Amino acid sequence: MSETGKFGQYGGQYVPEALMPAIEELTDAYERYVLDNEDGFMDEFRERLRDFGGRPTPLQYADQLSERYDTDVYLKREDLLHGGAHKLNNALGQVLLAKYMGKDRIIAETGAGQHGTATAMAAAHLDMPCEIYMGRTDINRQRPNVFRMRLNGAEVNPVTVGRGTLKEAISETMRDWATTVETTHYVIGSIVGPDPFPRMVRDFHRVISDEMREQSLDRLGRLPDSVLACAGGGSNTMGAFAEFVDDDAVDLVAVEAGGSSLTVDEDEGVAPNSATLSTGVEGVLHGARTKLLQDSDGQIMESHSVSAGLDYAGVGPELAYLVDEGRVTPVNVGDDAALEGFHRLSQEEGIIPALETAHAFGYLHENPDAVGDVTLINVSGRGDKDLETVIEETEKRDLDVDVEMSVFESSGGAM
Amino acid sequence: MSETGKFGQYGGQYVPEALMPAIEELTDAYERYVLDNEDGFMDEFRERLRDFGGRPTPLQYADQLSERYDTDVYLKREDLLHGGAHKLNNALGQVLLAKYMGKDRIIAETGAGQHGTATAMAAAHLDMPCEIYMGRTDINRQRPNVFRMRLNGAEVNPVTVGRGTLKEAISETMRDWATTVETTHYVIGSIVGPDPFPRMVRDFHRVISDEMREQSLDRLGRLPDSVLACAGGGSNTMGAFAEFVDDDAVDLVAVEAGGSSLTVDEDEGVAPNSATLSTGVEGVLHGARTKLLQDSDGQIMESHSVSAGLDYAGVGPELAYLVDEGRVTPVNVGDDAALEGFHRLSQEEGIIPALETAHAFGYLHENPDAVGDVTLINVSGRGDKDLETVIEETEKRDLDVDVEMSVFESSGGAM
Amino acid sequence: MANNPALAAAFERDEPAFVPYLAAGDPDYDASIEYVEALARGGADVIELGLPFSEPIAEGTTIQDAIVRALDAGMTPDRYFEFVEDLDVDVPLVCMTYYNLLYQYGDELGPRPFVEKAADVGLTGFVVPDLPAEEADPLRAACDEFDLDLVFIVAPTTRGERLDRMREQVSGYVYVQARLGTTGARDDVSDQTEVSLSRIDDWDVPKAVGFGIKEGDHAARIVRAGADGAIVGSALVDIVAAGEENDDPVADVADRLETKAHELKQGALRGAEQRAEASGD
Amino acid sequence: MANNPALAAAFERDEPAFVPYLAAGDPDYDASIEYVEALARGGADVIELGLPFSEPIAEGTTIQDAIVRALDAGMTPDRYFEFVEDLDVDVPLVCMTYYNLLYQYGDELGPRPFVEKAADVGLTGFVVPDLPAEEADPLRAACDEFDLDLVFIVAPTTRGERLDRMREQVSGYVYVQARLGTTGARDDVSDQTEVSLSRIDDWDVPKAVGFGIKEGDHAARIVRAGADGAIVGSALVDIVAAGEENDDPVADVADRLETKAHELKQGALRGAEQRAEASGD
Ligand SMILES: Cc1ncc(COP(=O)(O)O)c(C=O)c1O
Ligand SMILES: Cc1ncc(COP(=O)(O)O)c(C=O)c1O
Repeated sequence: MSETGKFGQYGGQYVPEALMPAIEELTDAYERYVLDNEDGFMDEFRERLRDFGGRPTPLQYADQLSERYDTDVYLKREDLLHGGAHKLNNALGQVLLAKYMGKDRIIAETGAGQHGTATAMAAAHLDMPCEIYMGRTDINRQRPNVFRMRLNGAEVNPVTVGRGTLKEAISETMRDWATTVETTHYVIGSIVGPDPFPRMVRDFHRVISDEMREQSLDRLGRLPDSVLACAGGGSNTMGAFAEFVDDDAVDLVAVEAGGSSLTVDEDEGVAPNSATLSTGVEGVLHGARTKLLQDSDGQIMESHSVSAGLDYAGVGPELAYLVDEGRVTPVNVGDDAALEGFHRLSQEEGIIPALETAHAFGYLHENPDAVGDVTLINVSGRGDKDLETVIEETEKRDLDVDVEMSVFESSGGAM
Repeated sequence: MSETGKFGQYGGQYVPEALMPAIEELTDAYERYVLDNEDGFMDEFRERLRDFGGRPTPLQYADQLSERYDTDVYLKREDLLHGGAHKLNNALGQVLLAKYMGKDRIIAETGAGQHGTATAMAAAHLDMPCEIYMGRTDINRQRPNVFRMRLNGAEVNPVTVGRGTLKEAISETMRDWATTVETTHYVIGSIVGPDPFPRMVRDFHRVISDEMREQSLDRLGRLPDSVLACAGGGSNTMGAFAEFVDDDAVDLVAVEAGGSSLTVDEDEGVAPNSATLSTGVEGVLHGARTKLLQDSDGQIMESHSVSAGLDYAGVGPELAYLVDEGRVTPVNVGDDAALEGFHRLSQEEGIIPALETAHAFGYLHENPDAVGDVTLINVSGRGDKDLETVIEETEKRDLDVDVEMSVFESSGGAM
Repeated sequence: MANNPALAAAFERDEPAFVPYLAAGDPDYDASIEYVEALARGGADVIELGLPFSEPIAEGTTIQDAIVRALDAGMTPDRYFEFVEDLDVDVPLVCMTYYNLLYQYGDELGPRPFVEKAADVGLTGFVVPDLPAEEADPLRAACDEFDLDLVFIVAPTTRGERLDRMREQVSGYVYVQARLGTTGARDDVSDQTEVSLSRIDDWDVPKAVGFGIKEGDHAARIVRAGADGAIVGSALVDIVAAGEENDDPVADVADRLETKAHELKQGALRGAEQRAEASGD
Repeated sequence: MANNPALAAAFERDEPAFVPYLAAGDPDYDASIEYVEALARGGADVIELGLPFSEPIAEGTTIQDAIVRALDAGMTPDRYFEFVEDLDVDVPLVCMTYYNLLYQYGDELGPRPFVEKAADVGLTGFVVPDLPAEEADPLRAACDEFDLDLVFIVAPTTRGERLDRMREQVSGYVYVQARLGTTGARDDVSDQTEVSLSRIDDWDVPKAVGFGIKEGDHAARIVRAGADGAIVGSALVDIVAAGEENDDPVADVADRLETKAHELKQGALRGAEQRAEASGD
């Protein structure tokens, strides 16, 4: 494996031998098509991102938040990308790459269904058969996304093992890949997994910070003091950070899900958060060495977050490395503050963000003085998928933001 | 009233006297701010459309459809606009105008909830209190949109009169306006209503054809042979047509909802379609003279379409005029063909369109030879709002497109 | 200015006119006949008789509901004309409706066939709340042809040029809207009435004030403020609605309407006396 | 090449080795002890004893389910070592698990503490399906230090340089994967076996073939094709799972496992005879 597949001690390729040839083939394709633009791959990718995906996405000045926090807050509007989240950058890149590689079948895992829908859209767009593995539990709680995948012509394969959520779906997709590796490409959904995935997924998302940096220089004549992005696996995060990594004066803040608590229940094997960068321990999962939420034996713990897309026990190895290097600051925000961030952005800016994204606004609210004079926040996705969850979770809580919930409860009646 | 408020015999200002001063004030504001860019209104509007709305939207080549129909099909991606439909162009324009006029309250009607959500978003973005009138029936069948409006901080006022749908909501909003006209602006949702609304709403949506025309010239070095857009009230339609009206060689095709049948049930006062341009008779409704679905007495009929956003008994007076002039060709497509169009675009292009939009693809499918060598289709919105309806309506039918519905039915079980 | 002599006569008497409104056919044809006749017995000088339209954008909830009831019971323009013929009342009737019904009637588009028929059955004029003076030429012409009047509504917000245009077009009487908003009975009558009346002081048509008049005292007040007549709708429709809701005998409801009409007419008369006294000082 | 004499001895006998797999602690600690011992009685030459990891990405459904059962019943690395000590068997045990468990064990990160402990309790080597040769240096070093072996899996897709790297690292035996895909009993054994074996013909470690061996005849076939041993997992786990599902007495399930082991061992022996005959031609 080429040394570029490691980020310090993180990364690598911890996969079954049967997959190694596919990984090597992919590495080769990545280097040729993505890094060297062979056959004009990157040109076609950029063109399709523009025409099909809707790039560039705007960098918007947030009037209300800027006033509230007395700092210039700019929003990178990845929520406007086709499908409603940054996810398409990666899904489109990988499905197109699979096509260049001569593969004729796409598989992917999905948790909340965001990566699955993005992959299904990209596969339909590029006329590739597509199967999505999704935990049975997730299927039941994310029906609209299941519908969207099916409408785009993708098969949705339920995974019933274990708790039936994201990590089981990843394992299951790897199993499918191990069997079908000659004809099939596995479109992984974040900057995780064995090399070259973390590098490659980052490079497909790099366009986010590419645009942000240019928009910032064009519009403000300067770079921001900080860039904020939520972090689950970390793909929107590295997408938003990549081009700023060498700009030492720009603070890069990865906002993880603090969930309901940072305290772990070892007996139950449950971490009631997904704050992998802040609290995780180095280990090996899903093909890479990285920080993990695990018990002292090394068994992976159930993570938790009110936002399904952050609910993962691992994190991209590159982020783990950048955190250790001190280049990226990991912070975390609990469920309550994320919900408040969700309502605040909805009410004050007219943008209903994904619950994942909302964590970044929770952080801004709690630390308005920490972000400098100009901060760019990556709005990684829109919240249409989260309406039911938000209503349910808001009802349970006494939030520090004015939301009149009664109207929802009774909307069949006296609203 | 200035003569520009009429389109031939159509248009005008048929409103209660109490509203006339507001209409005159609005006409004045429209002429100064929109037509003459006073105080840089249009500059600010365009900037906000870009940064908040996500303009320009792409013009995308549709690989699969082009091949299938052996003609170059390009998609104008208004579905990528913030909120998921063209509606924001108008909502943002009017709320901003209200602000320039010194109004401090926004009201609007909504049917399917698309205009309501766009208005709520624009009002939140511009920090204006906002109330949306929505029929009780529509509230119950469009819950996600009700949630979105509420999350954006808008009040949603149920209208219980009559059938509790769009036309009752329009009447009710006019009533509110008649009482509050001095402080309140009524953001009407299509190119309907008394002058200056039809002109003004068209001008806010004109950016669609502005971009289409430029993109077409830039990319293809020529104008298209035809432009297709669905037509309910007709705002996305005139938005997509406006800049092409003087290009005589470009066919402009307005695709209406043929519903389940073009035959009217006079006794029940029901037209099982919304094909106003094709079958309507001149009359006066909601402030304007235009074509209407009405019985021989002049009572307005209940219209019908599988897509809530086309389900309206009137149509913009300008479209009525352009149809009479022979400049716009009215066609219609039934519920079944629209559903098939929906599935086809979802499966083949990876774009789940609004059911309204799907009518244009239904027409393309039925008349691939009528659109010339290059056709531009306005994808007026995305279909996330329509998932439940589509699943329900598809199940009832034996469609001419391969949709495996069983997986939806049993998704809680053996899927 | 007036075309129709009967309508003119109603305002030429030396007392303020009481002008009640009901929707024809609410809650059904037969009962509605009784109710309108009861208003006449109670002292109506002119009756505004609503022809229900499916989209009554200028009405409040009370009258909207009345319109729905009447439509559900089968009211149509043709039935409306029969209704007018069947009525046994001795006061001029003014047709209150929306423009689309006038526009669609008969074999050709435009208001003329409707106006011709209206004249035929003995109606004396029109109030069309969604027809501003700017759009009224064809209806004005037809009214002139058949000697009917065309009443316009002056709103509190009507000023300047708009007033002039209306003044040119109006005939029969002018309907002065006492406050902003749609029809609906309120508890007080706005002070705007006096201001509004002063703006049209020199028009040579009778001025009837409506919107929110509910009791005799309200009527008295607006007449004292200078009105030539008091228009009352929702307060009467409320009685019909309550009767319908409680399944009361038609005769009882008719009695209540007559009593209410009497109260309102007496109020108007009281107002006139007070005004005379005041100007006598 | 081998570090561990016991493991080496198991392949040095003049007959093909039968190498069964079970997950330690499936369905519970005590039953699992009985089952592993039954395999030994049935003729196992080496036993691959699974240490359950929460994310077994290389396993098929059958073994995944076994792992879930074992974890639910409380299996942990420390319990696993006790388990090995409690076992009364006379065949070398190879630990099959995922790298993270090796990596986390003990006070420092890295595989050394685990390997030390494994040597201590008498394990003879490791199969780590998610640890390719490229990442194996630390584990290789620890194995060398404690005289344990490190088995690698050669897949049908493994070629060229990858083979060379593995050849350098492997010891004890090489696990030849009979087909693509994850573990799981199939009805036939792929022809790929012969091709795969020919690629590593000249390696000086025993070649054991696994993936999809279910019956004595399968074992015979792969031994005939040149294998030095037959690895069988899912077919045995299936017996455990069925016993668990039907609530069968542990002794009955153990008998069935012993019988099955016997069948498989006999199959392997039969294959060896057939091969000898064939080469004798
Ligand atoms: C909108 C959105 N943001 C963020 C995430 C988290 O993923 P990542 O950390 O890879 O960006 C998700 C995952 O589903 C998402 O949907
Ligand atoms: C996506 C979409 N397209 C079209 C329409 C129809 O409106 P119009 O004809 O004014 O464009 C609607 C109305 O809700 C809509 O939501």
